Amino acid sequence: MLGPEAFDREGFLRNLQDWSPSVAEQIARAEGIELGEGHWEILHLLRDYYAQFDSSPAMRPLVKYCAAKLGADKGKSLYLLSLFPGSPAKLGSKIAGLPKPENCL
Amino acid sequence: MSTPTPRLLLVTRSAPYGASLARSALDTALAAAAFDRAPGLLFLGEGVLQLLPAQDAAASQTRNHGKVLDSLPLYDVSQLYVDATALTHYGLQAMALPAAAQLVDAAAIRALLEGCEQILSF
Amino acid sequence: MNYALLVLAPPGSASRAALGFARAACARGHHLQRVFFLDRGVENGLGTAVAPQGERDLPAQWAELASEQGVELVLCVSSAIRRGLLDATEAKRHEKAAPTIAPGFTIGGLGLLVEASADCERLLTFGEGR
Amino acid sequence: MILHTLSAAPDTPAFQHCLAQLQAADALLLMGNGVYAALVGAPAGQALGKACANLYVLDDDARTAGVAAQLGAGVTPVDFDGFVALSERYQRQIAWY
Repeated sequence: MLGPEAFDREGFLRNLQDWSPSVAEQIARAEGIELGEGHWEILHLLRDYYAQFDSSPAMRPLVKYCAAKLGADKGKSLYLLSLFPGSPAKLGSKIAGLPKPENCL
Repeated sequence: MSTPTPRLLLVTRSAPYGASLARSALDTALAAAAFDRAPGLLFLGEGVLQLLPAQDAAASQTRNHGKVLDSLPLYDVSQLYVDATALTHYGLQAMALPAAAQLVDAAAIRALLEGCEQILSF
Repeated sequence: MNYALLVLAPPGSASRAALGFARAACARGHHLQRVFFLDRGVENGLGTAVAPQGERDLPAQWAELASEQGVELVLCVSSAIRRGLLDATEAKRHEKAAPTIAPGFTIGGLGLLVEASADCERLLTFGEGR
Repeated sequence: MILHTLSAAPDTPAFQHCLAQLQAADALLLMGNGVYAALVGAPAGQALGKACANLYVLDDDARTAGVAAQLGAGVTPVDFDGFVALSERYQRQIAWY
Protein backbone atom coordinates (compact mmCIF):
# COMPACT_ATOMS: atom_id res chain seq x y z
CA MET A 1 0.00 0.00 0.00
CA LEU A 2 1.28 3.41 -0.96
CA GLY A 3 0.49 6.40 1.21
CA PRO A 4 -1.66 9.25 -0.05
CA GLU A 5 1.44 11.35 -0.77
CA ALA A 6 2.28 8.97 -3.65
CA PHE A 7 -0.68 10.25 -5.66
CA ASP A 8 -1.55 13.62 -7.09
CA ARG A 9 -4.88 15.31 -6.50
CA GLU A 10 -6.47 13.36 -9.33
CA GLY A 11 -5.19 10.02 -8.14
CA PHE A 12 -2.39 9.63 -10.70
CA LEU A 13 0.91 8.27 -9.48
CA ARG A 14 3.46 11.02 -8.91
CA ASN A 15 6.32 8.65 -9.62
CA LEU A 16 5.66 6.11 -12.36
CA GLN A 17 8.35 3.80 -10.92
CA ASP A 18 6.10 3.23 -7.91
CA TRP A 19 3.71 1.17 -10.01
CA SER A 20 3.19 -2.51 -9.24
CA PRO A 21 0.21 -4.84 -9.64
CA SER A 22 -0.77 -4.27 -6.03
CA VAL A 23 -0.61 -0.51 -6.57
CA ALA A 24 -2.91 -1.00 -9.55
CA GLU A 25 -5.37 -2.78 -7.21
CA GLN A 26 -5.13 0.12 -4.81
CA ILE A 27 -5.81 2.78 -7.50
CA ALA A 28 -8.66 0.71 -8.93
CA ARG A 29 -10.32 0.31 -5.52
CA ALA A 30 -10.13 4.08 -5.03
CA GLU A 31 -12.00 4.36 -8.33
CA GLY A 32 -14.57 1.80 -7.26
CA ILE A 33 -13.31 -0.92 -9.61
CA GLU A 34 -12.56 -4.51 -8.61
CA LEU A 35 -9.91 -5.73 -11.06
CA GLY A 36 -10.72 -8.96 -12.86
CA GLU A 37 -9.03 -10.86 -15.67
CA GLY A 38 -10.56 -8.62 -18.33
CA HIS A 39 -9.20 -5.52 -16.61
CA TRP A 40 -5.74 -6.99 -16.30
CA GLU A 41 -5.63 -7.87 -19.96
CA ILE A 42 -6.23 -4.22 -20.82
CA LEU A 43 -3.84 -2.91 -18.16
CA HIS A 44 -1.01 -5.04 -19.55
CA LEU A 45 -1.92 -3.87 -23.00
CA LEU A 46 -1.76 -0.25 -21.87
CA ARG A 47 1.69 -0.81 -20.41
CA ASP A 48 2.79 -2.44 -23.66
CA TYR A 49 1.42 0.57 -25.54
CA TYR A 50 3.39 2.93 -23.34
CA ALA A 51 6.59 0.91 -23.78
CA GLN A 52 6.13 0.93 -27.54
CA PHE A 53 4.93 4.50 -28.14
CA ASP A 54 6.18 6.49 -25.12
CA SER A 55 2.78 8.13 -24.67
CA SER A 56 -0.62 7.40 -23.19
CA PRO A 57 -3.20 6.63 -25.85
CA ALA A 58 -6.31 8.59 -26.69
CA MET A 59 -9.49 6.55 -27.08
CA ARG A 60 -9.21 5.91 -30.83
CA PRO A 61 -5.71 4.42 -30.83
CA LEU A 62 -6.51 2.41 -27.70
CA VAL A 63 -9.47 0.79 -29.43
CA LYS A 64 -7.38 0.05 -32.53
CA TYR A 65 -4.53 -1.33 -30.48
CA CYS A 66 -6.94 -3.61 -28.58
CA ALA A 67 -8.41 -4.84 -31.85
CA ALA A 68 -4.96 -5.59 -33.21
CA LYS A 69 -3.69 -7.37 -30.09
CA LEU A 70 -6.80 -8.96 -28.59
CA GLY A 71 -9.14 -9.37 -31.53
CA ALA A 72 -12.13 -7.50 -32.89
CA ASP A 73 -14.43 -8.47 -29.98
CA LYS A 74 -12.32 -6.54 -27.50
CA GLY A 75 -11.35 -3.74 -29.87
CA LYS A 76 -14.57 -1.90 -29.16
CA SER A 77 -15.18 1.20 -27.12
CA LEU A 78 -18.26 -0.40 -25.54
CA TYR A 79 -16.15 -3.27 -24.21
CA LEU A 80 -13.56 -0.86 -22.81
CA LEU A 81 -16.29 1.28 -21.27
CA SER A 82 -17.74 -1.77 -19.53
CA LEU A 83 -14.39 -2.31 -17.80
CA PHE A 84 -13.35 1.31 -17.23
CA PRO A 85 -16.52 3.41 -17.14
CA GLY A 86 -16.51 7.06 -18.21
CA SER A 87 -13.19 7.59 -19.92
CA PRO A 88 -11.42 4.26 -20.48
CA ALA A 89 -8.21 5.77 -21.88
CA LYS A 90 -7.79 8.11 -18.94
CA LEU A 91 -8.96 5.75 -16.20
CA GLY A 92 -7.06 2.80 -17.66
CA SER A 93 -3.88 4.88 -17.90
CA LYS A 94 -4.28 5.93 -14.29
CA ILE A 95 -4.62 2.36 -13.01
CA ALA A 96 -1.88 1.07 -15.34
CA GLY A 97 0.56 3.64 -13.98
CA LEU A 98 0.92 5.63 -17.20
CA PRO A 99 1.31 9.41 -17.42
CA LYS A 100 -1.87 11.44 -17.45
CA PRO A 101 -3.02 11.73 -21.07
CA GLU A 102 -1.94 15.25 -21.98
CA ASN A 103 -4.45 16.73 -24.27
CA CYS A 104 -7.95 16.13 -23.07
CA LEU A 105 -10.34 18.99 -23.73
CA MET B 1 -0.31 11.25 -55.63
CA SER B 2 -1.85 7.98 -54.50
CA THR B 3 -3.90 9.40 -51.61
CA PRO B 4 -6.16 12.44 -51.73
CA THR B 5 -4.69 15.59 -50.23
CA PRO B 6 -5.78 16.22 -46.64
CA ARG B 7 -8.00 19.13 -45.63
CA LEU B 8 -5.60 20.19 -42.91
CA LEU B 9 -1.87 20.04 -43.54
CA LEU B 10 0.68 20.38 -40.76
CA VAL B 11 4.14 21.39 -41.92
CA THR B 12 6.82 20.38 -39.43
CA ARG B 13 10.26 21.91 -40.02
CA SER B 14 12.18 21.32 -36.77
CA ALA B 15 14.43 18.55 -35.54
CA PRO B 16 12.75 16.58 -32.74
CA TYR B 17 14.81 17.60 -29.70
CA GLY B 18 16.04 21.03 -28.71
CA ALA B 19 13.17 23.42 -29.26
CA SER B 20 9.71 21.98 -28.77
CA LEU B 21 8.07 22.89 -32.09
CA ALA B 22 8.35 19.36 -33.49
CA ARG B 23 6.61 18.04 -30.41
CA SER B 24 3.90 20.68 -30.66
CA ALA B 25 3.29 19.76 -34.29
CA LEU B 26 3.01 16.09 -33.41
CA ASP B 27 0.70 16.77 -30.46
CA THR B 28 -1.49 18.86 -32.78
CA ALA B 29 -1.60 15.99 -35.27
CA LEU B 30 -2.65 13.53 -32.55
CA ALA B 31 -5.29 15.90 -31.18
CA ALA B 32 -6.73 16.61 -34.63
CA ALA B 33 -6.92 12.88 -35.32
CA ALA B 34 -8.54 12.20 -31.96
CA PHE B 35 -11.23 14.71 -32.99
CA ASP B 36 -11.80 13.04 -36.37
CA ARG B 37 -9.79 15.55 -38.37
CA ALA B 38 -6.76 13.46 -39.25
CA PRO B 39 -4.31 15.90 -40.85
CA GLY B 40 -1.57 15.41 -43.38
CA LEU B 41 1.93 15.76 -41.99
CA LEU B 42 4.71 17.18 -44.14
CA PHE B 43 8.25 16.70 -42.84
CA LEU B 44 10.18 19.54 -44.45
CA GLY B 45 13.85 20.48 -44.21
CA GLU B 46 15.21 19.80 -40.72
CA GLY B 47 11.88 18.15 -39.93
CA VAL B 48 12.98 14.95 -41.70
CA LEU B 49 15.38 14.35 -38.78
CA GLN B 50 12.33 13.43 -36.70
CA LEU B 51 12.19 10.20 -38.69
CA LEU B 52 15.62 8.91 -37.72
CA PRO B 53 15.27 5.36 -36.37
CA ALA B 54 16.71 4.18 -33.07
CA GLN B 55 16.16 7.41 -31.16
CA ASP B 56 16.90 6.70 -27.50
CA ALA B 57 15.56 9.45 -25.31
CA ALA B 58 16.20 7.60 -22.05
CA ALA B 59 19.54 9.33 -21.59
CA SER B 60 17.94 12.76 -21.73
CA GLN B 61 14.82 11.68 -19.82
CA THR B 62 12.50 13.14 -22.37
CA ARG B 63 9.70 11.75 -24.48
CA ASN B 64 10.93 9.62 -27.39
CA HIS B 65 9.72 11.51 -30.43
CA GLY B 66 10.35 8.59 -32.78
CA LYS B 67 8.21 6.27 -30.67
CA VAL B 68 5.32 8.72 -30.58
CA LEU B 69 5.56 9.02 -34.37
CA ASP B 70 5.18 5.24 -34.53
CA SER B 71 1.69 5.62 -33.02
CA LEU B 72 0.41 7.76 -35.92
CA PRO B 73 -1.17 4.80 -37.77
CA LEU B 74 -3.23 4.00 -34.65
CA TYR B 75 -4.55 7.57 -34.77
CA ASP B 76 -5.37 7.07 -38.48
CA VAL B 77 -2.84 9.71 -39.46
CA SER B 78 -1.76 8.03 -42.67
CA GLN B 79 -0.83 10.93 -44.93
CA LEU B 80 2.85 11.42 -44.24
CA TYR B 81 5.02 13.32 -46.70
CA VAL B 82 8.78 13.49 -46.54
CA ASP B 83 10.94 16.14 -48.22
CA ALA B 84 13.21 14.12 -50.54
CA THR B 85 15.66 17.00 -51.01
CA ALA B 86 16.19 17.28 -47.26
CA LEU B 87 16.83 13.54 -46.95
CA THR B 88 19.59 13.90 -49.54
CA HIS B 89 20.90 16.98 -47.78
CA TYR B 90 21.41 14.96 -44.59
CA GLY B 91 22.70 11.87 -46.39
CA LEU B 92 19.63 9.89 -45.34
CA GLN B 93 18.37 8.70 -48.73
CA ALA B 94 18.52 5.08 -47.59
CA MET B 95 16.75 5.65 -44.27
CA ALA B 96 13.74 3.40 -43.61
CA LEU B 97 10.58 5.54 -43.57
CA PRO B 98 7.19 4.86 -41.98
CA ALA B 99 5.08 2.58 -44.16
CA ALA B 100 2.62 5.35 -45.02
CA ALA B 101 5.29 7.92 -45.93
CA GLN B 102 5.56 9.30 -49.44
CA LEU B 103 8.67 11.02 -50.73
CA VAL B 104 7.88 14.43 -52.17
CA ASP B 105 9.97 16.76 -54.32
CA ALA B 106 9.42 20.53 -54.58
CA ALA B 107 6.64 20.12 -57.16
CA ALA B 108 4.80 17.53 -55.07
CA ILE B 109 5.14 19.76 -52.01
CA ARG B 110 3.60 22.59 -54.01
CA ALA B 111 0.71 20.32 -54.99
CA LEU B 112 0.18 19.45 -51.32
CA LEU B 113 0.15 23.09 -50.22
CA GLU B 114 -2.34 23.95 -52.95
CA GLY B 115 -4.49 20.87 -52.49
CA CYS B 116 -5.25 21.27 -48.79
CA GLU B 117 -7.67 23.79 -47.31
CA GLN B 118 -5.66 24.91 -44.32
CA ILE B 119 -1.99 24.92 -43.39
CA LEU B 120 -0.42 25.09 -39.96
CA SER B 121 3.30 25.71 -40.01
CA PHE B 122 5.49 24.56 -37.13
CA MET C 1 -15.45 35.61 -42.62
CA ASN C 2 -14.64 33.39 -39.67
CA TYR C 3 -11.00 33.55 -38.61
CA ALA C 4 -8.86 31.60 -36.18
CA LEU C 5 -5.21 32.21 -35.32
CA LEU C 6 -2.46 29.96 -34.02
CA VAL C 7 0.29 31.82 -32.20
CA LEU C 8 3.52 29.86 -31.70
CA ALA C 9 5.72 32.91 -31.20
CA PRO C 10 6.71 34.18 -27.74
CA PRO C 11 6.25 37.90 -27.04
CA GLY C 12 8.09 39.79 -29.77
CA SER C 13 7.73 40.81 -33.35
CA ALA C 14 5.56 37.92 -34.54
CA SER C 15 3.17 38.02 -31.60
CA ARG C 16 2.81 41.79 -32.05
CA ALA C 17 1.94 41.06 -35.65
CA ALA C 18 -0.64 38.50 -34.54
CA LEU C 19 -2.21 41.09 -32.25
CA GLY C 20 -2.20 43.73 -34.99
CA PHE C 21 -3.72 41.26 -37.40
CA ALA C 22 -6.39 40.23 -34.89
CA ARG C 23 -7.42 43.85 -34.28
CA ALA C 24 -7.51 44.67 -37.97
CA ALA C 25 -9.53 41.55 -38.77
CA CYS C 26 -12.15 42.56 -36.21
CA ALA C 27 -12.11 46.14 -37.52
CA ARG C 28 -12.80 44.84 -41.02
CA GLY C 29 -15.90 43.11 -39.73
CA HIS C 30 -14.57 39.57 -39.56
CA HIS C 31 -15.43 37.20 -36.77
CA LEU C 32 -12.36 36.10 -34.86
CA GLN C 33 -13.61 33.31 -32.68
CA ARG C 34 -10.43 32.19 -31.01
CA VAL C 35 -6.70 32.77 -30.81
CA PHE C 36 -4.92 29.59 -29.75
CA PHE C 37 -1.50 29.95 -28.15
CA LEU C 38 0.75 26.90 -28.40
CA ASP C 39 4.36 26.07 -27.64
CA ARG C 40 6.28 29.25 -26.72
CA GLY C 41 3.23 31.22 -27.83
CA VAL C 42 1.72 30.63 -24.39
CA GLU C 43 4.27 33.06 -22.93
CA ASN C 44 2.05 35.83 -24.28
CA GLY C 45 -0.39 35.02 -21.51
CA LEU C 46 2.04 35.23 -18.59
CA GLY C 47 0.41 37.47 -16.03
CA THR C 48 3.55 37.98 -13.97
CA ALA C 49 5.59 39.37 -16.86
CA VAL C 50 6.48 43.04 -16.52
CA ALA C 51 6.84 45.06 -19.71
CA PRO C 52 9.72 47.56 -19.66
CA GLN C 53 8.38 51.08 -19.17
CA GLY C 54 7.58 52.72 -22.46
CA GLU C 55 7.20 49.39 -24.22
CA ARG C 56 4.03 47.61 -25.16
CA ASP C 57 2.33 45.47 -22.53
CA LEU C 58 1.28 42.61 -24.80
CA PRO C 59 -0.86 40.57 -22.36
CA ALA C 60 -2.84 43.70 -21.47
CA GLN C 61 -3.45 44.49 -25.12
CA TRP C 62 -4.53 40.95 -25.89
CA ALA C 63 -6.90 41.12 -22.92
CA GLU C 64 -8.34 44.36 -24.27
CA LEU C 65 -9.06 42.65 -27.58
CA ALA C 66 -10.69 39.76 -25.76
CA SER C 67 -13.01 41.97 -23.76
CA GLU C 68 -13.88 44.36 -26.61
CA GLN C 69 -14.36 41.83 -29.39
CA GLY C 70 -15.26 38.68 -27.49
CA VAL C 71 -12.22 36.85 -28.83
CA GLU C 72 -11.28 33.74 -26.85
CA LEU C 73 -7.59 33.61 -25.90
CA VAL C 74 -6.73 30.00 -25.17
CA LEU C 75 -3.37 28.80 -23.89
CA CYS C 76 -2.58 25.16 -24.67
CA VAL C 77 -2.65 23.36 -21.34
CA SER C 78 0.39 21.16 -21.83
CA SER C 79 2.52 24.00 -23.26
CA ALA C 80 1.32 26.28 -20.48
CA ILE C 81 1.81 24.22 -17.37
CA ARG C 82 5.37 23.19 -18.22
CA ARG C 83 6.20 26.89 -18.61
CA GLY C 84 4.61 27.86 -15.32
CA LEU C 85 1.42 29.34 -16.74
CA LEU C 86 -1.42 28.21 -14.52
CA ASP C 87 -5.00 29.24 -14.02
CA ALA C 88 -6.72 28.69 -10.68
CA THR C 89 -7.74 25.13 -11.60
CA GLU C 90 -4.30 24.10 -12.83
CA ALA C 91 -2.55 25.74 -9.89
CA LYS C 92 -4.71 23.69 -7.55
CA ARG C 93 -4.36 20.51 -9.58
CA HIS C 94 -0.57 20.77 -9.63
CA GLU C 95 -0.32 22.07 -6.10
CA LYS C 96 1.29 25.39 -6.96
CA ALA C 97 0.83 28.49 -4.86
CA ALA C 98 -1.01 30.81 -7.23
CA PRO C 99 -2.37 31.18 -10.72
CA THR C 100 -0.04 33.02 -13.12
CA ILE C 101 -1.97 33.63 -16.31
CA ALA C 102 -2.95 37.12 -17.35
CA PRO C 103 -6.56 38.29 -17.25
CA GLY C 104 -8.48 37.56 -20.43
CA PHE C 105 -6.68 34.27 -21.11
CA THR C 106 -7.95 30.77 -20.42
CA ILE C 107 -6.27 27.38 -20.47
CA GLY C 108 -7.56 24.60 -22.67
CA GLY C 109 -6.68 21.51 -24.68
CA LEU C 110 -5.54 21.22 -28.28
CA GLY C 111 -9.06 20.11 -29.12
CA LEU C 112 -9.99 23.79 -29.02
CA LEU C 113 -7.50 24.50 -31.81
CA VAL C 114 -8.88 21.61 -33.81
CA GLU C 115 -12.43 22.80 -33.25
CA ALA C 116 -11.54 26.37 -34.28
CA SER C 117 -9.80 25.13 -37.41
CA ALA C 118 -12.87 23.11 -38.37
CA ASP C 119 -15.17 26.11 -37.88
CA CYS C 120 -13.18 28.85 -39.59
CA GLU C 121 -12.64 29.92 -43.17
CA ARG C 122 -9.22 31.43 -42.54
CA LEU C 123 -6.55 29.96 -40.29
CA LEU C 124 -3.21 31.73 -39.90
CA THR C 125 -0.02 30.77 -38.08
CA PHE C 126 2.29 33.25 -36.36
CA GLY C 127 5.73 31.89 -35.48
CA GLU C 128 9.05 33.48 -34.59
CA GLY C 129 12.54 32.61 -35.78
CA ARG C 130 14.03 29.51 -34.20
CA MET D 1 -2.59 30.52 -54.78
CA ILE D 2 -1.00 30.88 -51.41
CA LEU D 3 -0.24 33.73 -49.04
CA HIS D 4 3.31 33.27 -47.75
CA THR D 5 4.39 35.18 -44.68
CA LEU D 6 8.15 35.25 -44.27
CA SER D 7 9.60 36.37 -40.94
CA ALA D 8 13.10 34.95 -41.33
CA ALA D 9 16.19 36.73 -42.63
CA PRO D 10 17.53 35.78 -46.07
CA ASP D 11 20.30 33.46 -44.86
CA THR D 12 18.00 30.93 -43.20
CA PRO D 13 16.48 27.60 -44.23
CA ALA D 14 13.02 29.14 -43.80
CA PHE D 15 13.88 31.73 -46.45
CA GLN D 16 15.10 29.01 -48.82
CA HIS D 17 11.96 26.93 -48.29
CA CYS D 18 9.80 29.96 -48.98
CA LEU D 19 11.71 30.79 -52.16
CA ALA D 20 11.47 27.18 -53.35
CA GLN D 21 7.68 27.18 -52.95
CA LEU D 22 6.91 30.69 -54.16
CA GLN D 23 5.01 31.03 -57.43
CA ALA D 24 3.95 33.92 -59.62
CA ALA D 25 0.30 34.06 -58.55
CA ASP D 26 1.12 33.82 -54.83
CA ALA D 27 1.51 36.74 -52.49
CA LEU D 28 4.46 37.15 -50.16
CA LEU D 29 4.35 39.33 -47.08
CA LEU D 30 7.72 40.12 -45.50
CA MET D 31 7.54 40.72 -41.75
CA GLY D 32 9.80 40.52 -38.71
CA ASN D 33 13.34 39.68 -39.78
CA GLY D 34 11.95 38.88 -43.21
CA VAL D 35 11.81 42.62 -44.01
CA TYR D 36 15.57 42.69 -44.70
CA ALA D 37 14.91 40.95 -48.00
CA ALA D 38 13.02 44.11 -49.03
CA LEU D 39 16.17 46.29 -48.94
CA VAL D 40 16.83 47.90 -52.29
CA GLY D 41 19.60 46.04 -54.05
CA ALA D 42 19.37 42.94 -51.83
CA PRO D 43 19.88 39.88 -54.06
CA ALA D 44 17.52 37.96 -51.77
CA GLY D 45 14.71 40.35 -52.59
CA GLN D 46 15.47 40.17 -56.27
CA ALA D 47 15.24 36.39 -56.15
CA LEU D 48 11.84 36.65 -54.44
CA GLY D 49 10.71 39.23 -56.98
CA LYS D 50 11.65 36.95 -59.84
CA ALA D 51 9.52 34.16 -58.37
CA CYS D 52 6.48 36.24 -57.47
CA ALA D 53 5.05 39.55 -58.59
CA ASN D 54 3.10 40.29 -55.41
CA LEU D 55 5.63 41.32 -52.80
CA TYR D 56 4.52 43.14 -49.68
CA VAL D 57 6.23 44.27 -46.54
CA LEU D 58 4.56 44.90 -43.19
CA ASP D 59 5.00 48.62 -42.79
CA ASP D 60 5.42 48.67 -38.99
CA ASP D 61 8.18 46.06 -39.12
CA ALA D 62 9.92 47.77 -42.08
CA ARG D 63 9.96 51.08 -40.19
CA THR D 64 11.16 49.45 -37.00
CA ALA D 65 14.04 47.80 -38.87
CA GLY D 66 15.07 50.90 -40.80
CA VAL D 67 14.15 49.31 -44.08
CA ALA D 68 11.12 51.44 -44.97
CA ALA D 69 13.16 54.28 -46.46
CA GLN D 70 15.08 52.04 -48.83
CA LEU D 71 12.56 49.57 -50.13
CA GLY D 72 13.35 47.72 -53.33
CA ALA D 73 11.22 48.47 -56.37
CA GLY D 74 8.14 46.31 -56.52
CA VAL D 75 7.78 45.89 -52.77
CA THR D 76 4.51 47.37 -51.52
CA PRO D 77 4.17 48.41 -47.87
CA VAL D 78 0.95 47.29 -46.18
CA ASP D 79 -0.51 47.98 -42.76
CA PHE D 80 -2.47 45.40 -40.76
CA ASP D 81 -5.64 46.25 -42.61
CA GLY D 82 -3.77 45.41 -45.81
CA PHE D 83 -2.49 42.18 -44.25
CA VAL D 84 -6.06 41.13 -43.44
CA ALA D 85 -7.14 42.08 -46.97
CA LEU D 86 -4.44 39.74 -48.31
CA SER D 87 -5.76 36.92 -46.13
CA GLU D 88 -9.22 37.52 -47.59
CA ARG D 89 -7.91 37.06 -51.12
CA TYR D 90 -5.81 33.98 -50.39
CA GLN D 91 -7.50 31.04 -48.72
CA ARG D 92 -4.29 29.44 -47.45
CA GLN D 93 -1.43 31.00 -45.56
CA ILE D 94 1.89 29.40 -44.84
CA ALA D 95 4.16 30.97 -42.26
CA TRP D 96 7.88 30.68 -42.88
CA TYR D 97 9.90 31.61 -39.80
